[in-house]
Amino acid sequence: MEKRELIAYRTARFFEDGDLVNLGIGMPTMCMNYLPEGVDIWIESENGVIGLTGAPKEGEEGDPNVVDASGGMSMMRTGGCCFDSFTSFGLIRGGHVAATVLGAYEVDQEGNLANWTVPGKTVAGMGGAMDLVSGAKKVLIMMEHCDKHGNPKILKRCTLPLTAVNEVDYIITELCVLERTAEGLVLKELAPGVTVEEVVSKTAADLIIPQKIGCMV
Amino acid sequence: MEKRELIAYRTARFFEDGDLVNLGIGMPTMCMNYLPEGVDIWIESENGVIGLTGAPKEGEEGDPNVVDASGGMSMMRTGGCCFDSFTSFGLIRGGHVAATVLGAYEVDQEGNLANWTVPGKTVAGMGGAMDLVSGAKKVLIMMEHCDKHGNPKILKRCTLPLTAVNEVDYIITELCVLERTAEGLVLKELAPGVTVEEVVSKTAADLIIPQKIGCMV
Amino acid sequence: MPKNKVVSLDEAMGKLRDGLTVLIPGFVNCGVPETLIKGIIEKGYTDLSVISNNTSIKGRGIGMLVHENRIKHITCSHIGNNTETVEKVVAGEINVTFVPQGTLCERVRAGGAGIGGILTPTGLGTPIAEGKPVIEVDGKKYLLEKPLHGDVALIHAWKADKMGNLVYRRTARNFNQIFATAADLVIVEAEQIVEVGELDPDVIHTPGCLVDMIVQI
Amino acid sequence: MPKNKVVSLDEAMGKLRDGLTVLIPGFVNCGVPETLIKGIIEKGYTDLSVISNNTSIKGRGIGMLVHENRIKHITCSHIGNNTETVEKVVAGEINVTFVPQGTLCERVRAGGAGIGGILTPTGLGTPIAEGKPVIEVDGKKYLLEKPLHGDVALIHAWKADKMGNLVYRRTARNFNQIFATAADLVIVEAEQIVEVGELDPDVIHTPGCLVDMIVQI
Repeated sequence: MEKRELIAYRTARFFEDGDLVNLGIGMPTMCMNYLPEGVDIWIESENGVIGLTGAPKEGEEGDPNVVDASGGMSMMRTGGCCFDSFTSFGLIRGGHVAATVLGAYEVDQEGNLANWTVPGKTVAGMGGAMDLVSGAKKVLIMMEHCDKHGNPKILKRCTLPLTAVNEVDYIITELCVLERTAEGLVLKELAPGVTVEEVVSKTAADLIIPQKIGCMV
Repeated sequence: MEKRELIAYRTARFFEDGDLVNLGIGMPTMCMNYLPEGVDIWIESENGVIGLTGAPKEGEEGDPNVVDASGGMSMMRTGGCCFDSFTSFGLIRGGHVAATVLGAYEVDQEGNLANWTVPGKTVAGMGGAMDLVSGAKKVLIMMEHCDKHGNPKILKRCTLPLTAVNEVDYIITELCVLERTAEGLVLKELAPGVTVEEVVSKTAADLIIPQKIGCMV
Repeated sequence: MPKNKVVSLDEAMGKLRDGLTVLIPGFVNCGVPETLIKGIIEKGYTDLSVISNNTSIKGRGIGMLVHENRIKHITCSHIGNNTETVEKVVAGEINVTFVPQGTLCERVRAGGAGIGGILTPTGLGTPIAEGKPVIEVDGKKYLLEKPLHGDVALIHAWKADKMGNLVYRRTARNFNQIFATAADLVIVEAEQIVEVGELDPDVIHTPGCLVDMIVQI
Repeated sequence: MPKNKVVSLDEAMGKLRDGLTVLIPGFVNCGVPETLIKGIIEKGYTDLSVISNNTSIKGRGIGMLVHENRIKHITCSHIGNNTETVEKVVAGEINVTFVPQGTLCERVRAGGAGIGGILTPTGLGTPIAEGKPVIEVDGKKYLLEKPLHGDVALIHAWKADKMGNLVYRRTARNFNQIFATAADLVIVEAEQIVEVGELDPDVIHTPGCLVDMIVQI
């Protein structure tokens, strides 16, 4: 599997049948292609809808009033429903969303996340990210292990402005799965062919290495 | 006119055409019978509906799902709508209700109101009264000037537990109309045949007596 | 979210136990989940803490729990419609905490939406304010009111699809919509159960993701 | 509430002026009141303070106000979908205050519902927390976020009856429902205007009492 495919494949295995899940824009939406047999999840989109299924396919007629969290037209499945943004964030903040899946610029060993701004470079704004990360029951970060220059993104302490404090539960990369516990980041699983040494060398955070480490696939 | 009719007649003249008004249980609902020509008001009922018109008349079929603030079946007029209690009190507290009309055990010259409990005697609870009085744009108190023993109900300072502080705008009784201003209670109007002296003698609050006093009818 | 949440009354009631905090909607006796309440009585559960707006009327709805002495404590805005509740409160058989009706809505909604508290003008300067922090924002004073949350919410819906998407009817909506957001277990009684897809996504008042079980009335 | 609130675009826009605080709903470019925005541009109003979730996309919706330099300050959660907004913010031509999307909903709702502030976990420990009181409730920390209110709200509805009862369509509802509660003047553009009575009382998302004027798109 290609890097991003592996990450999506593994992340999709965090979901249970019937879960209500918010998937961030970009790589997180790829999870839908890798759901295990028998696992049917419902997508909560923060703009006020449950049950989005993706852009209209050829031959399907979209409704410009049905858009996803990036503003693109999407189809809705039977059984979905719509509500206003206030209600939507009530669901999110109230812990009614089983998992939120997002990318990150940086994550640290205390479960802090930075994914909304790089001072002097981006001024997009945080959108719903801060609410999603503070509110969802489980926060899953899916990202490439290092940045495009090969520098670690998993740090002892985030250097960028934070999105939320102590909220990250799992980090899924092309190298490994890390769980954030009260004791620190635990190396739970490795990708096929990846060694503990490789993960440690590409991670700037302290890692807890248990005796038994699982495999991502 | 009988006492209560006079009070309802005068209170109904505080409404403007199109006003959204919450009428308390009992005497306040009598206002509907005395609306001036050309004044059509809409009733907001705190249980989540705009447009109640009163109990089904003979030959009308009621819906047990449409009840008024006392729990009794009511009809709804065309153009009304329903919403949940949270939204209802958002409308009330947010100042979207032009006037709330309630009775009182006591009112005082600072605009304080006591109308929900008499310690040792009643344990009904405040229901929506505290929210209505704090939230509505105009608070109209309609009541008989004295209690059934002839004791003043309009006081220097309420003795009973309060419903709200400094919120009363007008007091309408069978004797007079009082306006609560920053300076105190002003005697605005007298009922036909009632003298300033009579009002003063039956009122325990300080009253501001202007040179010109209007007539209630 | 399993596809079909419809269960028997007996199965639903099997999830409860003595001593739970139960959210029970309804305004006087409109929109009260009376079938589920009968289920509680049949199972013999007692020592319940009830959060509701009121206690219906004598012998009906929540009044059945009152009559059968199943309630240890009640948090509500009003008990005046039920003489039996008043008697038992006066006799010290039921503890009552009065909460203004709008504040009750806000507190339960906060509990369901991950809000840590809200600032309201309602109740300032009244007995309701005792022991509560007063917080000043931009020169205006407010009471800090804390969230309420239940172990179970019992909900009365007009229509439910098998996934739990709900539609309420007229003023029977009242507290149902908010109470369905603020409990660990949400059990619905529905007048009509329809197939998934029969309810328009824009008219659904409560998303199915909030509902655990549905019982046909 | 006059029976017919339908006016021309010109008449509605005549109520605005330079420098107002304008609530404009919409998610990316879905549910944005584009006809009313064009009306603002034609009338030449400028120096506006806009409260919105984002600024649509370049050249569309709120992006038209950006392009025409009518916005002095914007309070929003995200501008990343509109490159022109980003450029003008970087160049210092528009001041921006970022608010997390869920917090934006809460603040505007508080403004419309008479709530003095809300406590949210969102943004704790992030740059958003700077200068805001942190309040502890039952051992958990929250940010105190204050209400937002506008001079005008511009609303996009799917259906409006002539009294202003509104129904939104799918995800075009987003911020419209809450924004319609929190401004002194509420102007609606509607795709369809229907007679009073054509909308079922239970499917109305915004009660007509909140609406001042309706413009046919």
